[in-house]
Amino acid sequence: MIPDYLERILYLVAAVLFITGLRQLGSPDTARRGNRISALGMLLAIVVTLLDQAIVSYGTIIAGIVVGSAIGAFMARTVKMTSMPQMVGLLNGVGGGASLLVASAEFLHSEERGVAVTADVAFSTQLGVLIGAVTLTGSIIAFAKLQEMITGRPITFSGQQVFNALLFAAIVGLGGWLIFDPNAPEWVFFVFIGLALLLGVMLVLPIGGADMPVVIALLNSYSGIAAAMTGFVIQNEVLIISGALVGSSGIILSQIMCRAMNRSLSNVLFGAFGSVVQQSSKSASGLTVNTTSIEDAAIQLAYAQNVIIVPGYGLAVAQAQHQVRELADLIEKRGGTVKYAIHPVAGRMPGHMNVLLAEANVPYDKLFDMDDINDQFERADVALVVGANDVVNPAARTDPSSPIFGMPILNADKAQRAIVMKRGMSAGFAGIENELFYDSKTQMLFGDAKGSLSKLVSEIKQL
Amino acid sequence: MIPDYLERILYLVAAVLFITGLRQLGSPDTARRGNRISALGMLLAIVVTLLDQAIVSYGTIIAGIVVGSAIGAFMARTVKMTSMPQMVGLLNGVGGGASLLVASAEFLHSEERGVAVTADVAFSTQLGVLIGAVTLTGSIIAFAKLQEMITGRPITFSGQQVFNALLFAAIVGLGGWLIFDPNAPEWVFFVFIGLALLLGVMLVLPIGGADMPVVIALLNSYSGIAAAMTGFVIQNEVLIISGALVGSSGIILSQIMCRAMNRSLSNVLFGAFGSVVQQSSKSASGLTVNTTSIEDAAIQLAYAQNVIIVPGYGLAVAQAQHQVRELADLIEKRGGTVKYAIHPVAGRMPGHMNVLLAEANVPYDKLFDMDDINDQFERADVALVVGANDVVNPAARTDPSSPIFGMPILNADKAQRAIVMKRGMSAGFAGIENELFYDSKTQMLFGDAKGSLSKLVSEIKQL
Amino acid sequence: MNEALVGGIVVFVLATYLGASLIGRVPSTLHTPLMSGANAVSGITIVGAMLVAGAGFGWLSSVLGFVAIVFAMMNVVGGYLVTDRMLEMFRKSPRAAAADVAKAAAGDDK
Amino acid sequence: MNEALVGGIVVFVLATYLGASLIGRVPSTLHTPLMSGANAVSGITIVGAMLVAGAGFGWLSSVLGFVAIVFAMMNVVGGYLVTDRMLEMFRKSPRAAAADVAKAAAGDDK
Ligand SMILES: NC(=O)c1ccc[n+]([C@@H]2O[C@H](COP(=O)([O-])OP(=O)(O)OC[C@H]3O[C@@H](n4cnc5c(N)ncnc54)[C@H](OP(=O)(O)O)[C@@H]3O)[C@@H](O)[C@H]2O)c1
Ligand SMILES: NC(=O)c1ccc[n+]([C@@H]2O[C@H](COP(=O)([O-])OP(=O)(O)OC[C@H]3O[C@@H](n4cnc5c(N)ncnc54)[C@H](OP(=O)(O)O)[C@@H]3O)[C@@H](O)[C@H]2O)c1
Repeated sequence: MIPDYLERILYLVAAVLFITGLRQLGSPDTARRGNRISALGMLLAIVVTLLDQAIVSYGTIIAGIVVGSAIGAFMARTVKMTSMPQMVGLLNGVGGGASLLVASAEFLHSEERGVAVTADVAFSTQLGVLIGAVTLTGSIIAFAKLQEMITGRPITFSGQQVFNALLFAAIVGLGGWLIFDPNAPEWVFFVFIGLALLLGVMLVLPIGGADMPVVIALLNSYSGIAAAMTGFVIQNEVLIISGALVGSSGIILSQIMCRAMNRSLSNVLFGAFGSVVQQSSKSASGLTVNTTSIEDAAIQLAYAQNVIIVPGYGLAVAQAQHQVRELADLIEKRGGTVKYAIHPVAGRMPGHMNVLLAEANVPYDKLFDMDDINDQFERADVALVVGANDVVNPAARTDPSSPIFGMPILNADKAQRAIVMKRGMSAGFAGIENELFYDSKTQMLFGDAKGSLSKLVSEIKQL
Repeated sequence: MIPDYLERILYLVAAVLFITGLRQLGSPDTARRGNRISALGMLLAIVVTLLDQAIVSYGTIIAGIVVGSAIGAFMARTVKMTSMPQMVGLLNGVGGGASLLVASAEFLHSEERGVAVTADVAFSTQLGVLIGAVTLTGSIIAFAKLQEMITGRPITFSGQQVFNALLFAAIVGLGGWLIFDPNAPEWVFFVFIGLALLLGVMLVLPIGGADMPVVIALLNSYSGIAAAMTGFVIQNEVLIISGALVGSSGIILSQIMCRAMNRSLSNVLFGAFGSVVQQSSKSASGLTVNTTSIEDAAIQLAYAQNVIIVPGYGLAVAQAQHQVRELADLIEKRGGTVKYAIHPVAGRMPGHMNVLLAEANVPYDKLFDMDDINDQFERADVALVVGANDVVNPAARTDPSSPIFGMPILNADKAQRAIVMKRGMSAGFAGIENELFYDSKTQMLFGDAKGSLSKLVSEIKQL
Repeated sequence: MNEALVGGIVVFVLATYLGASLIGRVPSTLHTPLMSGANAVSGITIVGAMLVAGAGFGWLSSVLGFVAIVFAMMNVVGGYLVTDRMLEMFRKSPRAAAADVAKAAAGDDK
Repeated sequence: MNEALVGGIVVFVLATYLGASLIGRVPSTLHTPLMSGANAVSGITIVGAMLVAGAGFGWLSSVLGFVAIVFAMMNVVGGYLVTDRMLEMFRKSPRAAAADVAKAAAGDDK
């Protein structure tokens, strides 16, 4: 109902809104506005499509939009902040699923009519199907791992690599058949889809749960490429542009995320294969730790002038964000100052600590980025390490053989004294020993972080 | 002779080479490689065009390429490093001229054949002609100003703004006529070109010579847009893409250049109009300067441990780069250390001081960027200011009413002692007083920089 | 290769480079919202889903199209809302904003 | 509006955004070479000049085309050579290069 050229121009406007939105999403001041600009672009694209001349029946469309929006809105409203990564993974998966369905529908429709498609359309179709399917099942596995519905550990079995290679070969073979033989029997297509879905599962299974944020960013990039391929199939520019945008920005983002953890993308994806289980180069034999009691720690904190709290993954596990805030308030009421030192990869997703502490209404201006606070540790009376481990491991600075060597860390070891709260002597995500715990200035306060913090609070109140 | 689709793909490859090249040009490590990658893209584009089916006669083309390349290569090889900006301006001008000619030829050719062009082609044609013409004459004026063939001062006359407005209105009117009336008489077109050429002159005349680098960056952006418009006329994608790339990156670059001088683009372009001549807020009345003699300065420099040399525009005027190096060598031979502090906008073009000192073979690792050296002035025995003025003016830090307030400056005033070499008490580019000269720690050494430096050298040699 | 395909490739390549250059130095706090915001954009496949579902291609296409619309719409609506919720948590404090201004004034041209 | 024009506009808009995002934080020493390198790219109008000069449109087009080729070729060859000469002067010293490496190692992810 609108002329073709106008439709293309309006789609271009939508694409420009996506571009502007994504750019603004990258900087803190404009991020929220950027997201809204991008949403506006999507709204425009949907409205323009509704006016497309090819659309003859609106019933299905409206119904689908209403149902999908309702489910999406419900999920977004009810999800817990700390479950964001799996939520994004799930949404990404259904997005890939949509591309899979669109490409399949196009394929089946042209089969039905018996028209022979050209090789390039067939190629885009099969690529769209393949990538869409991998995104769908891969994201579902990522979701399940993060939600702890299946184990977070890498799942490997002997012969896995051979199996994957065969699987991949079969997919390439069937895909080629479908592309070059327009008369290929229909079962080939369905087997192709089935194998593609299986591939998605196989690719994500051997990756550890903690790496899932990176995997999701990568799958996000895939779902963009799938959308772009669908765009080639139905010859729609806005799909191609937006899909390509997401495809490349997603890859860059997953690389940035890897770099923040001081790892490479291929190490994340394939690290589980053939990894000689890294022997931590420093072993703890012969060293002893100093432990402390609630009473003792309470006194130190109560009379400290400068306290820096270093939260880590353990804080999230213990869900002790409210207790930590209570303790900080108490110290401040007694005249001390409390700051939070946020490491970029503390926790299991970027921004994990920010989200967690924001949930407990910790004022945003008490949270300090690593670079802003690292110089201040020397002047801190106490560094209170709550469930953090790798992000305060001095081996990153000193031991070139350590797997985390080179990762910038928080200088908790430079503080006058460090109190470390954890349950036992288990290692953190990187699976290595931490010298900080054996340092003479360090005192270990063993126990679940939530429990210890509550006890500290009541102890200090009695002082 | 190559199929259409292959031509477009190869053009796309050329465009990708431009993109990669421009990106790499922005960072010091890869800049040179980037330039070569970009040149490779251009070569590819030219070769592909030679293979275009529309081309039937090669004689003119080969002749043109040979002549143009020879002139270009000769100019590039012989130009003096310090004349780079005007050289770039001139090259940019002829590029705009080429776009003007191509668009004109297309227009005249379709006139000749009597075919009616559609409004959009006519629009692109006239826009290409207009922007190409403005680029051509604007760049020539910029060249003349930098080469000091005409005065570097803003040239204004009363009624100039009215004249420009009328000129612009006439151009819009004639352009509209040409676009909407395919039977417009031919003289309209030629008058249109003439007025466009005049507009280029009028736009650049009122801009001061020192702002020419920014103007050239902006005209460079224009010539990109002109090329893109030509691309719309002859329906050639590589012209559109590359033109648009240059068009937008040029504007961004000129904004960055303005920001480094703490000014706005519109202030550069239109600042000469209606500017109440800025009264420097601090006047020098009642203050006196300390002067020093060659002998005295020589002794101070000879026995200094840490000397920081601050070169400025006066060094370029005096062409004293070799003398400055000789002096530095001498001080180093006597056991002192010498560093050069390079302000980003010292001189009259970005990188002016680097080019100048490189010409005298000053080792690159003695040149320090502002941020790297500013902390070291406090420890310097002598800051030797050679023909610099605005870039060491403390008013930028302290006096909010100063036109350069907010511009980061070199902390020459923090050194133990400052020796300032200039010819008299005239102001620098910004036209304002400089408190540094009246500072009790500052000693003025009046005279042409080249002369003073030579005398210092021979004096020190005798010590 | 036909016209439209080549045109599509040109656009695809340009958009790919553009996407890559959009993501520069992103503070790590924004990684998750950025990921989720980009994810919402990939829901653009809704356009394809609508065209398949509404074109009157028969019941099979309608069914597949309907499911595709539901999926894509979940992705779009859920994605944008989740991103917005996250960003709400990352409001800038006045302190940080002031620091940024100071940095910018100190000359951000290197 | 015809197909080709719309296609051209799409490509123009994408390339414009791409160009703007290519130029990020450029050290001021590189402003002049970057300007001059971009200037050389704008010599792409050589393609148009060749098409006009070589298409056998008659003497007027040939003459205009010839001059346009000369101009554009000056821009191209001169532009790239001048840029290269400038950059040759800005060779990185080992010291500066080392400093960069150190900076990168210290975590360039902010
Ligand atoms: N942020 C991201 O995006 C991201 C993504 C993937 C991977 N990573 C990786 O994750 C790691 C994050 O470092 P981190 O220092 O935050 O965490 P970490 O190194 O994984 O250590 C967490 C520590 O918390 C302790 N803990 C667990 N549950 C606890 C509880 N209920 N109460 C008290 N303590 C508890 C554990 O010791 P006990 O069992 O002895 O108590 C463990 O040592 C880095 O290696 C990073 O590379 C981060
Ligand atoms: N770099 C760029 O890209 C660029 C572009 C446009 C504008 N600008 C502006 O240019 C200015 C550059 O600052 P600057 O400190 O380098 O220079 P400046 O402020 O322009 O001062 C140059 C000084 O050199 C002295 N001088 C001139 N000839 C001399 C000679 N032969 N021997 C000794 N001294 C001589 C002059 O004083 P006497 O006459 O008393 O000797 C003058 O005060 C800034 O305001 C900047 O914004 C820079």
